[in-house]
Amino acid sequence: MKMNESWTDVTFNGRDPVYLQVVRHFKEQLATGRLEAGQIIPSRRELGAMLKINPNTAQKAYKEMEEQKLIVTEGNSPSRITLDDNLLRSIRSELISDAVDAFVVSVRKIDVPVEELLDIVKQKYLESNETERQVQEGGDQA
Amino acid sequence: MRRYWISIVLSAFIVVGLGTYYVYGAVVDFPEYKILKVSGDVNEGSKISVQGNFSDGGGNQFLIATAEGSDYPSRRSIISQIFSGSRSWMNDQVDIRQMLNDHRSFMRGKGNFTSFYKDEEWIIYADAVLNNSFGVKPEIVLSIDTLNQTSGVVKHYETIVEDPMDYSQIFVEDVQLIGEQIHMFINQRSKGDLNGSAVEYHDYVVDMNNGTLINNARLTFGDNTKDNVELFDRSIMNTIYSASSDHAILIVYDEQKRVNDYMGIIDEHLYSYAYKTGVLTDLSDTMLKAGIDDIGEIRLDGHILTILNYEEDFIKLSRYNIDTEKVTNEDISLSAQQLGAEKIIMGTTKNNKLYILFYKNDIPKVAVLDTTNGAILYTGEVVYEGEASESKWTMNTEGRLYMQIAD
Amino acid sequence: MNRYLKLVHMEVDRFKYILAGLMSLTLICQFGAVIWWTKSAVSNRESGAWNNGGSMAYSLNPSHNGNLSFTEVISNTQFLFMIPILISIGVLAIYVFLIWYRDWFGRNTFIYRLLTLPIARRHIYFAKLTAILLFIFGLVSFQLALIPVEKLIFNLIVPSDMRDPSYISNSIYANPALGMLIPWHFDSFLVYYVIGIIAVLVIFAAILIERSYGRLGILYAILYLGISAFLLLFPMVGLGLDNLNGYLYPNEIFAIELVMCVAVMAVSVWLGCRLISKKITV
Amino acid sequence: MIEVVDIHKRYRGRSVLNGASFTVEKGQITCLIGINGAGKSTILKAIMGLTPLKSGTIRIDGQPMDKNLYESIAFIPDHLTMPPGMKLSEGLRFMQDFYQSWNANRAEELMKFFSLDQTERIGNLSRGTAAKFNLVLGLAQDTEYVLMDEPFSGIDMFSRGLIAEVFSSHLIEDRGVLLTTHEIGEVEHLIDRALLMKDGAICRDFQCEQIRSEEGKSIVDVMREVYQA
Repeated sequence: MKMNESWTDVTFNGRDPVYLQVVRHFKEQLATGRLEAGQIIPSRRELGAMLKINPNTAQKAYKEMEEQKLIVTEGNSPSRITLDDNLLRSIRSELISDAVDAFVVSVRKIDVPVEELLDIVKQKYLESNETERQVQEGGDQA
Repeated sequence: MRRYWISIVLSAFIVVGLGTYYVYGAVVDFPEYKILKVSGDVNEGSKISVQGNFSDGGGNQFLIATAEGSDYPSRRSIISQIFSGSRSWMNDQVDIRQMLNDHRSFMRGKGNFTSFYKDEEWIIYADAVLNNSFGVKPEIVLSIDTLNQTSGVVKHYETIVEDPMDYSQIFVEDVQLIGEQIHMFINQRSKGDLNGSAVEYHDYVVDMNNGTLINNARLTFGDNTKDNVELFDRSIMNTIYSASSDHAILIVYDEQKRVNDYMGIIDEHLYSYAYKTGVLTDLSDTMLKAGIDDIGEIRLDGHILTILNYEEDFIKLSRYNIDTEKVTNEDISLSAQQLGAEKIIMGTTKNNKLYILFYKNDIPKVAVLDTTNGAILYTGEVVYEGEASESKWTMNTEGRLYMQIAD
Repeated sequence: MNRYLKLVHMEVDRFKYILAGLMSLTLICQFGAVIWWTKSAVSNRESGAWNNGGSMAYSLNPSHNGNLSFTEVISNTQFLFMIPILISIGVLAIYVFLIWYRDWFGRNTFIYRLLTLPIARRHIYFAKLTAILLFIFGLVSFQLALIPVEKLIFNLIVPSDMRDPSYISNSIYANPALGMLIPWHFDSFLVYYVIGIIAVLVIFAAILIERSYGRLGILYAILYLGISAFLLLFPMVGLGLDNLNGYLYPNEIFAIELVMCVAVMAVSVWLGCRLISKKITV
Repeated sequence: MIEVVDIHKRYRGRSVLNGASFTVEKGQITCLIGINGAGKSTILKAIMGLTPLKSGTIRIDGQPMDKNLYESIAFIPDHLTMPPGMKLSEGLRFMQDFYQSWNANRAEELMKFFSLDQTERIGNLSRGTAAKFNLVLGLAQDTEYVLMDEPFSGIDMFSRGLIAEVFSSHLIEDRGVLLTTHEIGEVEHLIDRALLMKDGAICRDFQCEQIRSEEGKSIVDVMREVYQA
């Protein structure tokens, strides 16, 4: 499965429940398009093995995602990502807003004029994209 | 299964190995010697057992040959060696064996077979114990048990006799019952080595009804006055210790004082002690008159003294009546040639029979004679029974040969 | 195949090299002794050295006609014969302890596995016991089997005209050690080896006591050994077996001794099984 | 379910277990956490009937320990328990001989997974390899429960990875697993339930996800509370 490499190097923190961290990881994958709508996702056993978590936790994570309609399972056929675009889109915006909220909270402490702030953000963001691309090309050549 | 071969092989090996050895090997594989009749009545030979050695290069094996076959004591079961082996001297006495069977509880803890007396009515066990425990004035304890065979009543008495000369050893030689008086013929030795140690023979007379000491007679014999002469004594009691007998026999040697070793006998005396009268008579002269010049092997049956002398080339038997002070019948005297023997090994008498063990061309032979008339009742020889290939074996005649007569 | 037998096999398998070693040691020593002594004896005779009083070994035997018998070989090579026997006895005696302790000590403690096998634990006890007996009797019957072979070797070396026939069982008795090992009388055989087995059982019980009660266990174990030894020896020495005025008759003493043996045996087995299934600790 | 009820044990005069009580559910990985010498291993031994208790009861699916239960509960101590003389193949053979619950195919599978050499002698195994073979012996039995004593102690990190993988595989699934550790590290995200031992008793007993979501604490946080208090 092509997705593996992006999965095996997940690191969890000890404080948040592991299954929630798994769900979050899924959402990130979706938002960044590494997972597409309708794509078949690994069985919970495979997932457990890939993430080095025990099957019960994987099970819990899948249950959570099913409740959030993030994944669907018809009968015995393997679970797949939902085809519901609105939901997928909402995930993306949810992730973004979460991140921005956190950012805003921290930056508020030093009140910077919005324009200045936006410039800095824009600049930094582009730089980080640039470095990421180079890293990937380097990886491809190797 | 093949994985387990090693264990299977090992077990099979054990079963086969030990099995064959103990089922066949050990049982059959031994030389069998037998006493075979040559002439006369077979039954006469049935009591004889010849003891000798069997050797096939390794150390000698002690073996006993009888008319039935041969027995190797060293090969007896360890159990019988340890348990029936111990105190066997008791069972060797036919009279004691009988008492052990009949009166198990009375015989318990009574092991000194010279202390027994038995007649139709009474069994008496009279033992003497020296009590010289520290601090106590030394004393002799005469402990007497009586069993009335008809009533089954058992009585026990203890009588204390003070011990003037501090005896180191005390030994009951014989016990007799005369009327209602128990005679204990006791040998007492004072401390000190053989020569230089004082010896006394006592006849303690005890009332069998209350255990009181009636009389303590010390026997006096020989004379110690002669210097550079020492007295050595030995006592002869009735062949069957528990049987009643009127006499006890004492033999006393006047021996030249030992400087560092045996210097030779100067004179020897034979006394008979009569329990009834308490008289000690010196028989030496009368016996000489009767033609008995040498007291070799001597035994007492009632009032008959049997004197047996033998060398490699002759054997001579005399019977002397203490009461009449005469020999009862003609001496029996045989030479090796008359026996057809290369060498006479030993002779012994039992119930009026004279048994002789001798050998000719390396084959042990035995003969049985009637002591009353000297008639030869039986002759036999010890032969090897086995495969002819190994028939070269005889009982090893270099080793000591010995003969025992069962009762 | 029954699991108890599998355990027995496993124990045998773990000892096989030592067993083989002991057997080959015995074989080498004894064959060597027989060949060496016989050859030298034969050459002695051929050179005629012996009848002018050469080697003293023969002059010991009074009735010697110059011929050789196998029994004579055995009685003149006692030391070399005894060495392997004594070594074997020593090794087995040590292994009576090791067969248990080797499972506790060392990097891999096999006892964990043994005790968690889905079988009654007494099987472990009896398997080890059976193994020890197999080793003992294996060595004994090996020794037994060697003797005829040694006699054969003797016959091959000595020309028949210089040979005296001899009895295997008498040859065995020419060496006290062999006589003890393979007594001529089956009763004696039973007595010797039953005593041996009782000793093994008592030691097993002592070991399991020590294994069950930690440091205090050592004390208990020694105590148990002492008591057992006393019970077994007392009737023989304490009841005046050969004291002529002894109160008990020999056959009564024998009965008591028998009872003692049975009692000690039974208690040891019972204790061993109970400890290993209830009290043992790893 | 394994029930441990108020067990006490004294060893060399000091009390190792002092009224410990807990249960191990099927289908869960329960971790017994405690500093060295807290009596973790003793509890496992006690459950396996390898050491007698002063008092207290242990029941497996409602019944006391007995020989047949060894078919349904596997023990993986912190060291190998096979004679050094044996080859690995002989070791497997031995298990096959004595356990009906032995699953030869799975054993094969595991041997491959850990890439172990059948012909090797047990005595010559390196520590890590030994630990792997130890896991094979324990996990190749079709048992309801598995007890593991310090499965990660003294194992090189690569082996650790493999072993951790085993925990998140079907080999563990649906079984009741009880493992002990003194360093929570590797297992933090593997275990469902944690039992914290102190003074020979269980002082905390919690579901890990629960404590995370409800109190936002990691297992390590709880350990700090317990052991540094």
